[in-house]
Amino acid sequence: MPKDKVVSLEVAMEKIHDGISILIPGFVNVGVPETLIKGIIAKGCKDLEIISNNTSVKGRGIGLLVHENRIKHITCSHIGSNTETVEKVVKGELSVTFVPQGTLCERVRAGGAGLGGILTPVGIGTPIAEGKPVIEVDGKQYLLEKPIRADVALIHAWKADRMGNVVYRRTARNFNQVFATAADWVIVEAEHIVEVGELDPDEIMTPGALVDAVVQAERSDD
Amino acid sequence: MPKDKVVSLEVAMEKIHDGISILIPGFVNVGVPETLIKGIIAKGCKDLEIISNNTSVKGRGIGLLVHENRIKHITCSHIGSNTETVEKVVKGELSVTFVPQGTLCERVRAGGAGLGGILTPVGIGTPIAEGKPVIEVDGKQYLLEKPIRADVALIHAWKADRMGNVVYRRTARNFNQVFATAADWVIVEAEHIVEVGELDPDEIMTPGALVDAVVQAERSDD
Amino acid sequence: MAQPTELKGRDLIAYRTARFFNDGDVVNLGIGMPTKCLDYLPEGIDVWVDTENGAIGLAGPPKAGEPVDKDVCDAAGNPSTLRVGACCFDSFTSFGYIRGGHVDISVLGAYEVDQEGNLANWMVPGKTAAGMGGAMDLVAGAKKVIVMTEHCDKQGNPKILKKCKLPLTAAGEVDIIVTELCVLERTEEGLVLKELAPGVTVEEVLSKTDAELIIPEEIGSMI
Amino acid sequence: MAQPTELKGRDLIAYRTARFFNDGDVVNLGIGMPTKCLDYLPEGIDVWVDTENGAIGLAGPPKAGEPVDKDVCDAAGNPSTLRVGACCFDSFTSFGYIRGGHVDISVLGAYEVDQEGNLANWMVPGKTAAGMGGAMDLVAGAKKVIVMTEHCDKQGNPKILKKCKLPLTAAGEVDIIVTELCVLERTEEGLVLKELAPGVTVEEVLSKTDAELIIPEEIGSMI
Repeated sequence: MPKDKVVSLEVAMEKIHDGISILIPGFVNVGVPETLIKGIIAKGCKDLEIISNNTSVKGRGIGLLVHENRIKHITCSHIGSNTETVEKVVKGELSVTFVPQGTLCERVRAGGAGLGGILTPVGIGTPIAEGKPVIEVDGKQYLLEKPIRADVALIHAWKADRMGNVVYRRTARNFNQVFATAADWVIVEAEHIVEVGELDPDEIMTPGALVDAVVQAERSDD
Repeated sequence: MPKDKVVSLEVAMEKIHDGISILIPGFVNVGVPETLIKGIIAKGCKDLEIISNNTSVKGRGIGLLVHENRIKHITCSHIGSNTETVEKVVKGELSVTFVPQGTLCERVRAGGAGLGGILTPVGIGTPIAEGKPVIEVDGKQYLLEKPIRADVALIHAWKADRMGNVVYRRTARNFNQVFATAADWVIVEAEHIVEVGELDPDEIMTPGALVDAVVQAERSDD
Repeated sequence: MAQPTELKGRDLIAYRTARFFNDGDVVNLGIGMPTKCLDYLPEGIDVWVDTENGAIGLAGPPKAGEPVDKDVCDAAGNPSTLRVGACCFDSFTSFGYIRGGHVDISVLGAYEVDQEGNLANWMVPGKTAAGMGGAMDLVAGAKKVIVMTEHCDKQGNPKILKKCKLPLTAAGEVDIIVTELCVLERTEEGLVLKELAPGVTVEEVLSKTDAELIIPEEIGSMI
Repeated sequence: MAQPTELKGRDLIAYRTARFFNDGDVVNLGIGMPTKCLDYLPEGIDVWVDTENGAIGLAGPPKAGEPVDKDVCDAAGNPSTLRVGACCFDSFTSFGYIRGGHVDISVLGAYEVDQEGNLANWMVPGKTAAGMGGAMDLVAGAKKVIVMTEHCDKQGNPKILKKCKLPLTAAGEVDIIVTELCVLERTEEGLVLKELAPGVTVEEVLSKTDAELIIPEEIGSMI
């Protein structure tokens, strides 16, 4: 019998502690695991190392962690959509490392796929290259960018079955699929929780084998 | 209006010439673009550089190219399922380079995704490592394996729409999805050709933008 | 649509840029001015709009009254729609396509661009801290990179330089620059003045450009 | 099922190996003997069978009369089926999971295995030219690697060596060796004789093993 991984939000927060690293997907407000983020806020965890693409917008999603000063350091590609994040970064209240968006995806995938890093042409000749090894392959230069993994990944699913098989929808898939591969503990919030067998094997985008807990996401269509 | 890329098998062979390199997916007999391979046989092309996982079984799929001596060199992970290939390799009649299966996937994906190669732990301490650069990252050794691209990729789809959006089925997806990203010309054979709009945006596994021609695959369920 | 000859400023830039598109091209249009190109597509030219957050076939914001799909957004995070034939994928796959040259044309704005094809459009030290988002990947990866920009900044200073001063987005990747005054093409020899806007002279372009320009005997018209 | 105490040879090896599985584990079973483990799963232990060609949740060959799905095969290319809850993915993703440690246990056969955890199971120079398939990735990537093998080859020569002579599949990755005589565990100090088959003595194991073994005071039973 497949394990039933559906738990309450409180139980799902068991592995979230001060100071851990967390992969949080989402592009601005789309595909962000907002229910789980609210769980972190409620639990009171702080000093978090966040890896995400951006910080949603002010007052939403990852922006809640920014607003409540729960983040010690953030690795991301863009914060421009959240005025509060920009403000805190400019004032020196929030430490940020910018990574090109495609490189961010590749580094996390390398972390989840057992690779030693990636060799990318992106960033050669820019400030992003500073301090990083440059490897020449067939006469062309590539940056060696290291893998990224985290203690926990928070995932926003459209549908998940009780054993954690996941389907994403439209551009809400974004970073969810890769982030789910690169953490020691993977928590999924799903808009719709279904029984095992209701999902077609070909529509599943993240295997239940990678998922540790499933939580009902708040249903909101705003 | 989306371009209609559906053509006859003969027209689809226009870019196939003696001596070109071809990516051919499939795992033993599953997901092999057998209709397109028969098109190559019929056209008479030879001295081909093949990149594939294996060579199907004797008399089927890629095995047809082996049997007819159309292959100058093959890069693959396994030929054990085809006794004729093993025989020709042992006799020195067919030149082969073995690549670990996961490394093969990564190298082709790197070729299709603009990376300079991959850094993998697979093969360290084995004959596969001979002559390849070893890169140390955080105290661990990785092989630098170079990208692979080809002139043409032959793809076997379950469904394709007229503009080349593709859906694969079950384990027949195997190498098709990645091989479709790494060639200058991509030909798809589909068991079912459907109208544009019949496929859901989330079920499409290879975007039509990557595909140059679509051919009706022979329908066989053996 | 206005007659092309009446177009000015950003409209003229968008009109001319759209004429670099080929039928069937996958184009990625940066936030802001680049999206304007879709208003000026030539007849018979159908392009597929790539969005870095995971789709080919974006069709623009929902029309008034059309339902908003909370799961479809553009690269600015704003609600968008998909056209028939569109497909979705994850960000990792998306940037694989972008870096792998599966995006035919990337159109972006610039803070500065220079005669070596360098582009700076993501950071002004001490002023902005937005981050590069997907810009570095797009400029490094797309088959052709077109920069759309006003020829000078708001203070009237040239934006097309001998050498960029701001932190680069990518080195040596810009192929074409379209401004309200002219079209410049980067060649092995340097930046070539290919076309002029109606009524604009070579002298005017030179006076507003810091970069060295190659002036061919024949110069075309942007319209 | 036979009583465990009656099991011999490959059945005994499979029985014992299956007792290394934990409920919910993702296991990859090499072609041949390793697939036999499924016949001996302990009660209450449900494992998810990974197949390198793109699925988690393989359920074995179709039963007599069951329709054959031409699109579902196992790692040998033979027709297989999917269990409820299974999912499919492409080979690139599959080996990402394998290399990334998402496969809990990889079970494989061996030509040779040695006290440093080296494994040779893909090539006998001058004899075979099959290729390594996915074996190198599996051995390097899985969280735990279990080698199932007869203790000696058909000529009676030890297969568990001080140092492998054949070309390696992977270096230093083997965690456990299960034979019809014993269970060996690789530790920092070397190969430890953990368990013996019923009626087998330490002396018999030592006489049939080339590798140096650490013999602890207490040795368990394989059954």
